[in-house]
Order: sequence, then structure tokens, then C-alpha cells
Amino acid sequence: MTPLLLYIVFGAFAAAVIAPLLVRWFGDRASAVLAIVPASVVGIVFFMLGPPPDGLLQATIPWIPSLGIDLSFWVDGLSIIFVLLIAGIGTVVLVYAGAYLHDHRDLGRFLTWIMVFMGAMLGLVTSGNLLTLFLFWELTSISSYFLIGFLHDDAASRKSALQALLITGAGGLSLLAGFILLGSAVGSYELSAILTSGDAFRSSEWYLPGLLLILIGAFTKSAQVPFHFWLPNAMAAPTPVSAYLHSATMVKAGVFMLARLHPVLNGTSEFHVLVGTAGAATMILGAVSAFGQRDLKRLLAYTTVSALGTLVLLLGIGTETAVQAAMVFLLAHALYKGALFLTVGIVDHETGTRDVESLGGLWRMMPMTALAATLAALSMAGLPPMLGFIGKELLYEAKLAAPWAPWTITALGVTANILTVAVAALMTLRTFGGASSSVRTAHDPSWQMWGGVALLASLGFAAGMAADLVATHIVGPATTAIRGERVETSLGLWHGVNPVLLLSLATLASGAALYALHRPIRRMTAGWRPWKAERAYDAALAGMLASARKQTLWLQSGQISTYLALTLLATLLLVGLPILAFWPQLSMVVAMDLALLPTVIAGMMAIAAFLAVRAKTSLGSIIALGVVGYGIAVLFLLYSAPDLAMTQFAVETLSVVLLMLVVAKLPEFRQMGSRSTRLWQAGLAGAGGALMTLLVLFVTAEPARMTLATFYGEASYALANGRNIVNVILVDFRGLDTLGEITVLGIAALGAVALLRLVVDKEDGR
Amino acid sequence: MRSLILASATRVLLPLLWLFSVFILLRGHNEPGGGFIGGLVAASGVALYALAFGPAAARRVLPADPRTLIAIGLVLALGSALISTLGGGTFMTGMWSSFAIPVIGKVGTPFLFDIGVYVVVVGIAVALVLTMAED
Amino acid sequence: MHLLLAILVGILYACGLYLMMRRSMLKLVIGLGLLGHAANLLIFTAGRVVPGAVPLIPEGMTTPSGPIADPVPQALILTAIVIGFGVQAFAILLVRRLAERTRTDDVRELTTTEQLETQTGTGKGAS
Amino acid sequence: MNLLILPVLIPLAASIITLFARRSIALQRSVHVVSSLASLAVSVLLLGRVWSGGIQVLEVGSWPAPFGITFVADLLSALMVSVTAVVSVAVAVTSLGSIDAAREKFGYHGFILVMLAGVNGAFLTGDLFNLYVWFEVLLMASFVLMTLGNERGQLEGGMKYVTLNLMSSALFLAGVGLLYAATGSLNMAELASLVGRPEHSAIVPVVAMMFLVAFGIKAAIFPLFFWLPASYHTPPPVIAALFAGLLTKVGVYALLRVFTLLFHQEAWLTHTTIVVIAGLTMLTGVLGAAAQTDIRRILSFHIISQIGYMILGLGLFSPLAVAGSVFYIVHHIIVKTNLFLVGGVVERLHGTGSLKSLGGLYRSSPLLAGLFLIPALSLAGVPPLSGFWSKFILIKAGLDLEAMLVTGVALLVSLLTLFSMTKIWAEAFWKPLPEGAPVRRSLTTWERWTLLGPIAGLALITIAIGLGAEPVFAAASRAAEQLLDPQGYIQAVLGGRP
Repeated sequence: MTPLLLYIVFGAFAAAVIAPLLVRWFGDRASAVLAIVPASVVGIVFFMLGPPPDGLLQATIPWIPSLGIDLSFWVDGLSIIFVLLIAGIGTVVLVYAGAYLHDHRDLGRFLTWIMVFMGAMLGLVTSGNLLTLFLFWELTSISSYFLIGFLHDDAASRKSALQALLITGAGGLSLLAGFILLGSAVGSYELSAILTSGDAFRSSEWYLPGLLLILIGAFTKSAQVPFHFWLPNAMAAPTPVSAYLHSATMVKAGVFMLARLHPVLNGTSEFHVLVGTAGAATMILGAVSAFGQRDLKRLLAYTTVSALGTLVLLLGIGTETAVQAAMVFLLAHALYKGALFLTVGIVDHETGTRDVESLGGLWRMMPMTALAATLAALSMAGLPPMLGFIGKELLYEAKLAAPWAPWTITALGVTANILTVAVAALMTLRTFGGASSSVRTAHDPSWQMWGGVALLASLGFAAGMAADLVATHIVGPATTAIRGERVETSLGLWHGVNPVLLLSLATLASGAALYALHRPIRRMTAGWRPWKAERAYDAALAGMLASARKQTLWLQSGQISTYLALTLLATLLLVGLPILAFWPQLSMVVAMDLALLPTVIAGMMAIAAFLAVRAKTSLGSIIALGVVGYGIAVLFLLYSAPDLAMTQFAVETLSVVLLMLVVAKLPEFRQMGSRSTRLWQAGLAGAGGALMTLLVLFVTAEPARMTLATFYGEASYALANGRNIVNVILVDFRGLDTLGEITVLGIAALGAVALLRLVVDKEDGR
Repeated sequence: MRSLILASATRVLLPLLWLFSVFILLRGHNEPGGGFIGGLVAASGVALYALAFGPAAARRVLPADPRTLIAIGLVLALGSALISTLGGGTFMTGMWSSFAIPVIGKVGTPFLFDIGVYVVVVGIAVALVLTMAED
Repeated sequence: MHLLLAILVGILYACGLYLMMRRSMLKLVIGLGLLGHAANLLIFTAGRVVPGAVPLIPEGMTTPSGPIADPVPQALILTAIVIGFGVQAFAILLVRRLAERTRTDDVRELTTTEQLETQTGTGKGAS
Repeated sequence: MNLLILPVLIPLAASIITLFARRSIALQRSVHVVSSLASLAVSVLLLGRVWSGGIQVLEVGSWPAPFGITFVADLLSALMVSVTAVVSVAVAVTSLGSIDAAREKFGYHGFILVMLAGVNGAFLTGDLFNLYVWFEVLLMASFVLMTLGNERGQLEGGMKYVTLNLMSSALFLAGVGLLYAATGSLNMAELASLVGRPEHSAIVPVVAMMFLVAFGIKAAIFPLFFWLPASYHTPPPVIAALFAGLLTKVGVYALLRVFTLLFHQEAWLTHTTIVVIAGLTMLTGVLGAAAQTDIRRILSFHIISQIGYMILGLGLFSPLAVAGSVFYIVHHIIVKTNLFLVGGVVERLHGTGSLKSLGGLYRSSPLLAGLFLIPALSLAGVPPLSGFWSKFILIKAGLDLEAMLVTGVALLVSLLTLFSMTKIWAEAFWKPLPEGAPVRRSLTTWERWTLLGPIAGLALITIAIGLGAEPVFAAASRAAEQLLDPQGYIQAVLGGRP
């Protein structure tokens, strides 16, 4: 089975690589050719893997065993339901995209990225190792960046792409940290170990931080409040992308992860409260926001936010019924939302607008599309016999039976659903029904486009009719996988008259009423968005950029003197730190054993150094520097270092000559800067000098260890044939230093020649 | 600048300085001195010559371009270090003649190394001075 | 003498550092020169200064006749002096060339490579 | 055993050859390329030797340690030398298509080679003063390369580069002198066995901090990094690429070496300080990048922020963390060099690296766009590229040690890195070419091969490190083990001697 598994994951990646070639060969039809890949995945899952009631397929490819990271895969009922959605809707979207992006010059790149995205999603839902999962998780973020920004000539597209990437990227990093904590607590990143170690993790001290970090990851991806705003903005993408990423796949990744890790995370009040609250808030805010939208895509986007909230809420409730409801609703939502997004694409494509206010009466011009879209909308509104109806029934059942705050949850759920019903009506009735708009030329597009809508919508219908098959083959295994125990599932349209049915009827009636009154209400709430989290994002970004600028202007001012001062200050602090810490153990010998000649020389040198500072002319400071240099030469001579003295003398002479030659060609000094600057710089420099004095005194406190000197004294003549020990060290014992030294000299001279002679014309240099 | 006295003095001084520089180089292994000081002394002769007769003339006094001198010096130094490896020995191991020469003592690769230093230093000092003078 | 020399080292460092922070390029170079002297003197002093103990082996002997000054710091300083000279020479010429190009000795005017663009970033991807 | 000296000797000898071949640029070029390949072969051989035979030692001049200068290759050194060789080959090839004849005439190839000799010498030496010498060799060569061409920006940037690096050298030199005065040794292995003595217990941490500052300036840590953003965008891109990849890493290498081998007794002080500095370095670097609007200047600031990651591992000081540092260095040298090379191609095409004047490269140069994405996403730590594993290991190490704050900073910085990379992408590649921007030229076939070839090669290595992270991680782990076991190093160098 392993090859099949690997095909499911890597087939799409392989196809991504050849996508541009296919476009070159087949033109627009390349997308249909590529659709073979996801279609075959659906086929494999249906016919070859078969329904895995408790079934589980695993494959592991060793990757970085020393870090406990393997490329491992794990296919159970939960994976299957997602694989079917990703590959199934993927097939439809690919076929659709070929017609939608007909003759687009970047079709090849589009197909590459969408195939990468598909592969990433398939990999994500079949991962058997947290790090494998994370790898694909990040890949979905990255590939969606390129898909959302596909129309990149437009600044708004680029902005939305970045926003989506930053939000999901931040979530990704949080998730990574969470995974590492989880992995450390359990001792493995393998799902097989993780899923059975729920108790160990929940009782560890890392549970709460781990849970929070993982939830942030899931919530950003699945557009939960307050991270939801990137999703409506991501509608800047071409419609096939929206249909794919934002109905069935990318935004469901967070839901998938919550489901996947349900056995580990679920079961504590922290989990219920955090997940439940986020889900409920998202559900209601999304629905409210949706109702006020004019742009059909944004309208759908907000209902998606609401639906994601519902799913998260259900997983937060965490009971068997809730999980089951989540799976049915997941399926129903993906089918109708995919269909409706594609419908909006058709409307946009044919009429050039997505503004619900300026559309109407399209059913006459595009009957096939209208029919299919209405079918999808029925599922969205939760009317029987659609799958959406079953989903809604189960949803209410779960909410009513929630272990905490059932009435609040149910009330919120009903409100959200009423709004959803109204939005579904708004979408279809305002667009396709009613009087014709100004649009005259629209007509049904090619079958590749409306066929997809029809297929998805009818699947929603068929699934409702054959609910039992769906229950045993898809929902049951998925629920089993999430619960970690075998769950028998049966679904049906009719459960008799019960509170749930009554709630459903009430929802429909209120929804219809709301639709009837939608014009005044929408006028009132137009543009009203209850939660302005996007402002926080904008403010954070702007604040980051402003502080970056401020910091750079201050630290990287371009002033050498500032750089030197900061460097010196850092040195004082860093070296001062251990001096303070170890002060009691640091000793120094302070002896006043002054010899006359050296004292005089040292005094002269000190005076010369001050004169160098105070000198008003270049010449004066050079002479002062020379005096210091010659003074050192004399000190060397006085203290048994004739070689040093000679060298210092010669080098000083040459340096002074060079400086003199150069000075003739330099402008004279100008003013010296303000008095206060001079003062603190002098203070800093003085502290630097004092530090060095201290250091010398510290190291000379102990008697010297003369091992090397003793050896050289004994070996210099005997082994190296030289009587001048210093010279022997230079050319023999440590000859390598000297080799480096003359290399430095050589480069310096050659560099000096280049400095003075080489002239590169700016243009020529490019 | 180019006085007659300086010119004639330089003609005498240059060979003397060069001779002296070689002396300093040769005695370096046993007495204070060595390739570095020797090289500087030799270079100061060239600098003096440049002062007296101009940089172009000073260039002609040298056996080669200063940059070539640097290269030759480096080859000598590196070569002396490599001699020991020819016989499979360790890099930079000193190899010595079995006899001694007056003033210098035994001749060995470290001595050759010091000559390399000498040549490099002549090259760089002359290059610096002449480049500045010609600028 | 250690104390006196240590103080001298400190003075040389202080003067060098102060000069480097001035606005003149030439002073910067002079400061670098002082800093080099200070570092050499520091090694020399820290290596314990001894008068009358030149590390030479007298003619006819195979080891030094008495205690010698530690030759290691001397060798290090010799290398450091020479390297310092090379670096110093290059820095001097760099300053000379730079002054020629910019027609100033004032380091405050050397900011053309580090100016930020006036507008606050194009980073939102929206521009 | 002379193998150890070859990574220094080959480029040094090659640079001398180019000195003799001043008239023939063609010969200089071939010497450059051939010697780079030879260095690569030798380095890989050395790496293999160290991998199978443990720490390798060469006593230069046959003088026994600690009396002569010892070359030591442990796994870290061998890895550094090998990665250096890889990028030097890429740079050699790129030079062929991008460096102007005037610079070549004045010794460009020789300077590059001698700088590589210095870099390798610094990686391989086991002697503290000798390390200073190699630092000066590479520094002097880098001074010349930085200013080679005498453009005004080069001279200005060069002045700051030279000044601040000389500060570092002065401190380093003083530190060596002080350490010798205190302990009487320069041999790192012997020093390692001496610094633990009680009479040195107070002075050693003090001197350690001097080394932290001296190497910190070279590594461009906070707040000592100013020279880097001041200068790295001024020389020709290929020079900047080599600098960006290698030079700061020599500083990081030196920090890793001395703070594992010598200065680890008072880790509560020294290594905690390093962790704090690491966090600040990451943050200031990435914020600095966010304020920039020029490709190379953005990339320059990112070097700083990533240096923060590398020293974070050192500061955390667990086996995993140090392995993370080593992994990060290897990854970063390859990726950063590559990004600068890509930046160079962009500058060549449009005559500018300013994002304001760039655009449309996704359409006009799709290949370049793809080649940019690989290192850019790797830098941002996107799996499965090399940068992800570097980041992952460090984050895991941080969480294991419960260093929550700095780990959080590391995560945040990785997000901001992604932000910067997408900024370059959105502005230079996605955005349409602005009106009035300089006209785009195209690459000649020669340029196409010499400029894009190395970029593609380095990108492949990035992918390979990502997909085949196991061997690299294994090497990094073993390198970290060796680093954290000074006894092994001491034993290898001094044998049974004290």
C-alpha cells in the first residue's frame, strides 16, 4: 500500500513540476490534464483503499532519525474524509480554472502553485509525524501566499497575500513551538505515540502552554476571531483559488489539526473553554459580518468564517455527537461553499461585477448556473433533503446536549444559522432572481465551469439522500478516528418531531423573515464590522516599521564617532561586569619602584600623547605621535628588547614619513564638536584607558609562568642554531606568524597601490 | 630638493646602506637584527635615491618591480617552509647544513625564510614610498 | 615600574580612543596609531619588564648565561608592530584617498552610504 | 599530516602566482578557479579524515605543542573549511562574469585568494596569537577588497569598516597579551588546561569578555555591528557575497572556539551574557532590515540577525544548542552568499538594488525568481529547506532549557525574516516595473552561465541540506560533542603531556 500512499501525497508535487510544460503542450486544457492527478486520488481512496472503518495505513521513510523526525504517513478515517474533499474539489477546481483563466499568460505558474498547494494539503492530512505535518502546514501557507498574490500587478493582492502569510506564518511558528513542547512531553513526534499519550500530556506542566501555542496555530489558519480578517481580504485571489483554499482546504487545516490532536488535547476545561469560546465568537461574528457585505465573494468569505467557527465550536464541545456533527457539517459545507464560490466566479466572469446590489435576474441568461447554485444554496440554508439539513440537525443536537452552557451555545448557533439562511437566500434570489439588472450580455459559461458547480451541488443532494452510506463509509470512520474509539454512526433525514426539528423550522422561518427585511437592515448595518482586529494588525505592522526606522536612525546613524562610542561603551560594560563580579578575587601589586630614565621617558610620552590630542595642526599631532613611538622604542631598549627597539624605531620613522607625505594633501582640521560631546567622549575614553591600566595590573599580580621562555632558552641554539632567541622564535618556532605577517604587509602595499592608482568608472564597474 | 650634494652623497650611500642591510639580515639569527630591519634599511636607501633622483630613477635602481619583489620574497619564505615537505617531513621544519659559515653560522631553511622576509619588506617599503612619491 | 607603565598604557589608550572619536579623519588615523602603540606597550608591560636581561645566548654557550626577559611577548610585539604598520599605512592612504574624493576631513560628512529613504518603508507590499 | 596546512597553503600559493601573472588576467582567473577547486578537494578530504580519524593535529615546524604553532582540525574546523571552499568556488566562477578588468588588473583574484588563506588559517590554527595573525591576513585582504575600485561609497564604507575592525584587532591583541601574561601560554589546548586553575579563576572571565567584544565586533553582534551595514552594500556584489558568507562567521567561529574550549568555567556570567546579546542581536538586526529599502542593505542587516541565532546556540550551551549553532553556520554561509549573488544579478540587470526602482522580475526573469526563492525561503526558515532545521534545532534547544523569552524572540525574528524576504519578493519580483525606472538590460550567455550557475549550485546545496539534514545534523552534533569536551581537544594536541 505504501506506493499508493506516496502517490497520494507526492503525485501532486510531481505534477506541479511539469505543469508549465503541460501548459506549453496543451494550452488551457493543461488544467484538465492535471485534474487526472486528484481524480485518480479520489479513485484510489474509493476503490483501492476501501472504507477503513478502523483501518489505518502507515508508511514511514526515515529522515532525521537523530532528531526523531521521520517522513511518516498515517491514513485513517479522518484523513480519508479530508483527502476526498481536497482531491475531489481539487479536480473540479482544476477543470474550472482552465476555463476561468482562459489564455491567462501566467496559467502555468498558477497551475504549479495550485498543485503544490494540493500536495501540501494532501500531505498535511495524511501526516503521521508532527514535524511532517508541520512541514506540509508551512507549505500550505507559502503556496497560498503565491496563490492569493497571483494577480500581483495589483497592490491590494500583494498586500492581502502578505497579510495571509504573516498571520498564518505567525500561527505556524506558534504551532512549531507547541509541537516541540508536545513532542518533548511525550518523547516522540510520531502520531502513533502521541495519540495514545493524551493523559501523559494533559497532566504534564507543558499542557497549557503547549495547548495555547497549538491553538494559536489552528486558529490563525482557520480564521478564528481575532485572526479571521485575513480570509475576507484573501478574496483578492482569482476565484478558483478562493473556492479551493477558502471553502474546502486551507482554512480547514486548522480544523483538521484540532480533530487530529483531539484525543490528546480534548478533555480538559481549558480546552473546552478556549476552543468553544473562540468557535462561538467566530461563528456569530462571521455570520453577522456576512450579512452586511455587498461583494459576493466577501459575503461568502464571512459565511466561511462563521462555518469555521461552528466547526471549531463543535470540536470544542467535544462530545461524540458534536464530533459527528462536525464531520457531517464539514462535508456539507465544503460541497456547498465550493459550489457557491465557483458560482460567484462565473457571475464575475460573465458580468464583470460581484456587487450584489447591481446584480439580478441572471437566471434567464444563465439557467444552468442558476439551477446548480440554487441547489447549493438549499444545502447552505439547511433545507431537506440536502446534506446541509442533516448537518444542521446534528449540529443543533450537539449544541443542545453540550456539557456546558447548552442554551447559550444553542441560542448563538440558531442566530448564526438564521443569518446563514438569509445570506443563502440573498445570494441566490438577489443574483439570479428578481428583475434583470443592467447586465445584458451574460450567458452560461462553458460546461467546465458550470459543470463543477452542478457536480458539487448535486453531491450535496445525493449525500443527503444516501445519508446512511455517507455515515458508514465516511463520517463514521472519521468520527472513530477523532474519538479514538469505535463510533457507530447512522444518519437520516427524518428523526420525527423533536426539539431539533422545531428549532430547524424556527430557523428557516426567521431566516426567511430576515431576508424579507434585508434591504433596510443591510442599509443600517452596511460596512458595520463588529470586530476590528485588522486594525490591530495594521497598527502592529506600522508600529514595527516605525520602531525599526527609529532604531536604525539612532543606532546606524552613519557617524563613526557614535559607532566608536557605542563600541567603547559596550566594552566597558561587558568587561566591567566580571570585574565587578570577581572584584574580591582580583588582586594587584602596586609598587612604586621607579627608575629615573624610564620614568622620564614615560612622562614625555604621556605629555606627547596629550599634545597629540590638543594639537591644533596636523603636523603637530603627527610629531606628537612620533614622539610616543620613539619613546616606546627607548623603553624597549631599556627593558631588554633591542630587536623591538630597532624595529619600532624604523617603523615609526617610516610611518611618520608616510603621514607627512599624506598630510600635505589633506585639508586642515576644522572645528571640534560641541563642548558637551567632547566632555562625555573624554569621559568614555578615560574610562577605557583606566580599564586597560587595571587589566595590566591584574595580570601582573601573579608571578609569570616562564615555561615557554625556558624551553626557548634551552632549544634556541641547541635545536634551532640561533643565539638571538627572539629572531629564532620569529623565523622558526613561530615562523608561521611571520609568514602571515609578511603576507599582511604584502597585501597592504599592493592594496595601497590599488588605492592610489586604480580608477573604476562607476558605469564600467557594473 | 635635488641638490648636488644629496645626489653625490646618495650615490655613495646607496651601496653602503644595501651592504649594511645585508649585514643586519645576516647577523639577525644570532644578534639583534634580522630580515625585517634589514629590509627597511635597504628600502630607506631606495627612498633616499628617490628623493635625490626622482621616483622613476629609483624604480630603475631596483632589480625588479616592487610588486614582483614582494612576490619573490613570499616565494622564498613559502619555499623555505616547503623544503622539508619534499622529503615527506612536516611543513616548516628547519633543515640545516652540517657546516658553519663565519658570521652567519649554520645555514638552514629558517635563514632562507628570513631572506624572504627581507625581500618582501624591501618590496613593500619601496612600493609604499614610490607610490606616494609618484602620486 | 609596572604601575607607571600600566598608567602610561591607560593614558595612551585614553588619548587614542578620544582622538578616534573626533571629527577629523587625520585625528582618527593618529588615534589608531596611538591605539597600536598602547596595545604593544600593554603586551610588553603585561609580559613583565626586566632591565638588563636581553634574550640572547652569548657566543660559546648553548643556553643564556642568566635569567632572561621573556622572549615570547617580544616576538609577539614584533609581529604586531609590523602588522600594525601595514594596516596603519593602508589606513593612512585610505584617508588620503577619501579626503580627495569627498574634499573634507570631517567624518561627520561620511553618511552618504547609510541614509534611509525618506518614506517609511515600502514594506507593506502595498506600494 | 601536512594535509592540515593545505587549505591555507593552496590559496596562499595561488595568490602569489597571480602576483607574478600581473599581465595575464586570463591566467589569474584560471589560477583562481583551479585553486578553489583544489581547496575544495583538500577540504573534503580533510573533513573525511577528521570524521573517521578524530581530531587531526599538525605541529608546524615539528616543534611540539605548546612550543611551536599547532594546527588543529576538529569537526567544526573541518566543516568550516569545507563550506568555505564551497562558497569560494561559487565566488570564483561568479567573478569570471562580473568583475571588471580594472579591478582584476590591480590584483582582485590574488586578494580574494589570500583572504581565503586567512580565513582557513583562522579556522585551523590551534594557537591564539596565530589566530590573531590569520585574522589580520583576512582583514587586510578584506580592507583592500572593500575599497578596491575607489568608488566613493566604497571608500566611505571602507573607512568605517577599517576603523571598527581595527578596534577589534586592538582588543584581540590586548586580550592575547593579557592572557599570555596571566597564564604563560598561547597554545589553545594548553590554555584550556590552564584556565581552570584557581589562581586564574577571576582574571579569566575578565579576559573572556575582552574576547567577546573583539570577536563580537567581527561577528557583528549587538551593539558592535555598525561596520557591517555601513559597508556591505558598497563593494561589487560578488565581493560582498563572499564577505557576507564568510567574514562574520570567522568571528562566530572564534567565539564558539574560545567560549567552549577556554571560557566556560563561569558560564553563568559569560554564557548568560551571550544569550542576552543573542536576543538583542536577532531583534536589532531584523528591525534594521525592516527599515531598509535596498536589497543588499536588507540582506546585510539580516546577517546580523542571524548571527544572533548562531551565538544563541553558544549561549544556551547544551549539546543540542551548540549543534544548532554549527548547523546554522553551515546553512547560513551557503544561503547568505547565494542571496547576495542573486542581489548582484538583480543589480546587474537593473543597475540598482533599490526596491523603489525595481519590479517585474517574476515575469522578466522567472529563473532568477525561482533561484531567489530557494535561499530566501530557507533564510526565513521554511521547511524543508536548510534554514528550517537550523531554526528548529535552536528552538527545540531553547524550549528544552526553558529559555522561553529568547526562544520567543527567535520565533518572532523568524517571522520578521519572512516579512523581509517577501518584501524583496513583492517589490522586486511581483510589483510591475515602476515608470521611469532604469531600463533593464539582459545577460550575455557568458554572464548567464557564470552568474546563474553558482547561484543554482548553491540553491541545490540548500535543498540538499534540507532534505538530507541527517548527515549534516550528525556532523553538527559530533562537532558540538567535541566542542563541549575540551579534554578531547587537549588530549589530541598535547597527548599525554600536561
